[in-house]
Amino acid sequence: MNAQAIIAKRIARELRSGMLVNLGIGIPTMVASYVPGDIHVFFQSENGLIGTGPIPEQGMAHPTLTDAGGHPVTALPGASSFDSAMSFALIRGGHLDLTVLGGLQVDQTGRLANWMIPGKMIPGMGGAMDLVSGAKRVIVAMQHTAKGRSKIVGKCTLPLTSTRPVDMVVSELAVIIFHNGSATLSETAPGVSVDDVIAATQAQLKIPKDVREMQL
Amino acid sequence: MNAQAIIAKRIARELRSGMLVNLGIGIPTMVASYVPGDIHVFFQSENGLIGTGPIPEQGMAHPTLTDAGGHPVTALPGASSFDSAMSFALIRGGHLDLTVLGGLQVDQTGRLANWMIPGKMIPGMGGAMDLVSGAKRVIVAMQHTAKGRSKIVGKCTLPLTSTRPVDMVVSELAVIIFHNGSATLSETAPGVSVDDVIAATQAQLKIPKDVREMQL
Amino acid sequence: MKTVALRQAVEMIPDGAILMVGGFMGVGTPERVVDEIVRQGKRDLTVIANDTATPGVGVGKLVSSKSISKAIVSHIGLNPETQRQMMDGEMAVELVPQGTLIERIRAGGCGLGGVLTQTGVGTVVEKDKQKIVVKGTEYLLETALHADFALVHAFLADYVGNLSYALTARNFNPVVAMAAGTVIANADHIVPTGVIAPDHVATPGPIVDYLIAN
Amino acid sequence: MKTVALRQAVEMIPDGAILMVGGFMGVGTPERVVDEIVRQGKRDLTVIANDTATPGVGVGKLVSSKSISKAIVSHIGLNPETQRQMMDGEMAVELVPQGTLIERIRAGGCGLGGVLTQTGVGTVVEKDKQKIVVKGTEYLLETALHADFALVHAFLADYVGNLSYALTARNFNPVVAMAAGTVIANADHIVPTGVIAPDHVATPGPIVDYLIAN
Repeated sequence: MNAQAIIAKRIARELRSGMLVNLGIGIPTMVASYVPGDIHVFFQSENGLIGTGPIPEQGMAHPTLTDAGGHPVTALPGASSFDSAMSFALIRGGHLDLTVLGGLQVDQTGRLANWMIPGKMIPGMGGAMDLVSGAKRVIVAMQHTAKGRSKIVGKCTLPLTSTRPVDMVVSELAVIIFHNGSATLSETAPGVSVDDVIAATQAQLKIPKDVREMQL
Repeated sequence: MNAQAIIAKRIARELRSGMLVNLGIGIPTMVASYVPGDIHVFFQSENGLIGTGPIPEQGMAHPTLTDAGGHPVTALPGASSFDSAMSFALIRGGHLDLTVLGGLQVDQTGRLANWMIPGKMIPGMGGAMDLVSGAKRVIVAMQHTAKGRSKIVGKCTLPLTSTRPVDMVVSELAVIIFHNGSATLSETAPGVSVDDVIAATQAQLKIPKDVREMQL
Repeated sequence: MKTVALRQAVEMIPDGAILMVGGFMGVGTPERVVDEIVRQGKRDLTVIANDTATPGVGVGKLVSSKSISKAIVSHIGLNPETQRQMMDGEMAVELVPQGTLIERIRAGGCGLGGVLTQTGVGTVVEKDKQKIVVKGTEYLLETALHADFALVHAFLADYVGNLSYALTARNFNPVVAMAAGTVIANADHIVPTGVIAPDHVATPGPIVDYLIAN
Repeated sequence: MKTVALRQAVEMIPDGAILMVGGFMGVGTPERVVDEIVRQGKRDLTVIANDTATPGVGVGKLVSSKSISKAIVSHIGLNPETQRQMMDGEMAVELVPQGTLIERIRAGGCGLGGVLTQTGVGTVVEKDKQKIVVKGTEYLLETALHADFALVHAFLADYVGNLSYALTARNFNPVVAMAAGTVIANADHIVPTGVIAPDHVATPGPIVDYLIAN
């Protein structure tokens, strides 16, 4: 299994029936592919849809049914559509049970930076700041390192997305939980040791006695 | 013609095709009965309807199609319905071309009091404060006096509805226009002299040379 | 979303709860729920709604049964019993301009701390409120309202809790549905999932906690 | 509401105008209107929209034609030409969190001076903004946005200007329609008055100034 699949599969295990969930682009989108068959999750797309389904069959796409990237999707039975004010009312108002986003850096206290690299890449924050500030639970899906450097850092050097700490980071190496300003190693991926994670992580991690192996 | 009919008929002459208009309860509601046949006005009801029509035929009332008092109305072709947030977005946001309200007092500068008499009657302001603050044009429909006392006063003794001055008062005696903090007698009702109006009015009125007779 | 019996739904509401109730002069108020609140003898409720309707209608029933200790409403003029209880000090009434009331509720549901409005500036409504100047214009800061329960009435509900409303019975319903910890919905018709077109859903299913069974 | 030809509608827009444009990554953007703006060679526009789409799509066309001097948007990541013009100082870009952007536009359309949001507190977004504390929580005051023109795209329009939108093509459209001095609407289908049910109208006719004829 590649890194992205490990991350997406592990996050899918956090889903529960009835949850309203927003998935960001990239690895987060892949989470939808691993939803257990026995649960029903509502996926929100911030461009104005709850009940986003898979990519339409050949010839069945419609220009008014799209994901946040503008690409065709389907709507499942029970879907609802709405304007952007309502879409962000759902996000900012705490109605979203879970948001899964990509990350550039997460610091030791759980603060996320994921929307720009000054002087290099300024895509804009889109809905990320509202999602992190408003969702009940925030999970960051990202690879543990970039170009050999830890993305889980003592202090973010990139501009923050929000001062509200995220709840969990899932990487291809580990699950890290943030609580009361500190980071705890909760699980390691199959074949990865606690020492491997510590070595790959710049942030100070609390290591409990019972670090479990990630179930995938 | 009785006092109320004079007031309603005169105000109806202010209507123009395409206007979005909100009518308060009482005399203002009667304005709808005098809309000239050659114009099309959109009446808004603040409980969530544009395109309010007359009272339904016997047996055709529906509990979900009502005016702001909860009484059955009809919806004309081209009607639209919406929630209360949208209804007051239209009102507060300056989208209403005209609102016609009843009044308890209007002062010399055009300030209206129409929502309570301390210690006696406290119905609540309902939508009145938003209507007076937000509509493009505000006309007060009221009898000139109450128990022999002028309702057009030097200074309101009752709690204000808004500090935004109304544009016009139409009574059974006169049309008074408010502009730049002063009140001008614009028209007198048939059979009513300028002196009659001055005698019935506590507020200081500017009297131009060309006070016309109200066309009804 | 869970489907529950009327009695069970109302049993969840404790005395002293803060309720938001949909409806405008009783139109669009979940009468079944109101009746059951009266039957179960709830007390000391704070009710946030557009108005107190008339005696025997909508929120008016809760006034007559003396279930309400505080009402936050825009209009009480058509319910003499509300006026009496207010004058006699039996019930506290906070009168809020209608457009301000709906925005304060909306703000609560949308995660906004409040909104700036000119409505009420220079009137008794500005009492104890922060005034904020933006580009030379003075506004009142009107803060968000939240409730423990929202009681909403819809025209159609489906099996996942999607709600659609009819005409002037929509009014406060979709707005209060966003602003409460627990949302209890009653509908004229419960229809299979998929019957309500996505564009006609005004309250998405995940917002609704309990749908009252027929 | 007046019905006008496309060319005539766009001729009303002067160089230097502030435009709000519906659409989300081009979905729900009135492409005909955008094409005509490019054809007429408008310059120095301020564009308020969710994003600048991609080159050749929606607002992206206005970027490529160098019609825009300032963009107020939440996302430009999928349009390299926007990034280039911004980096080279050819176009000013104000990046606004998406939920804040839509609320600032809504505030403009609803007569609110602004709203309080926690989004952006403690980030670069709070720069030069008033901070307001309500019940111990710190919020940013985000002020209302207004435009000279709103360019909206609907699924259905009727002869009095009522508009209804389809699925994810709704997005910013009904919100920008409320916040501009002049509203120009384009629709996939113009249908006789009465065809759109009152409950399915998202933008009431009196809000629309010009409907572009087929």
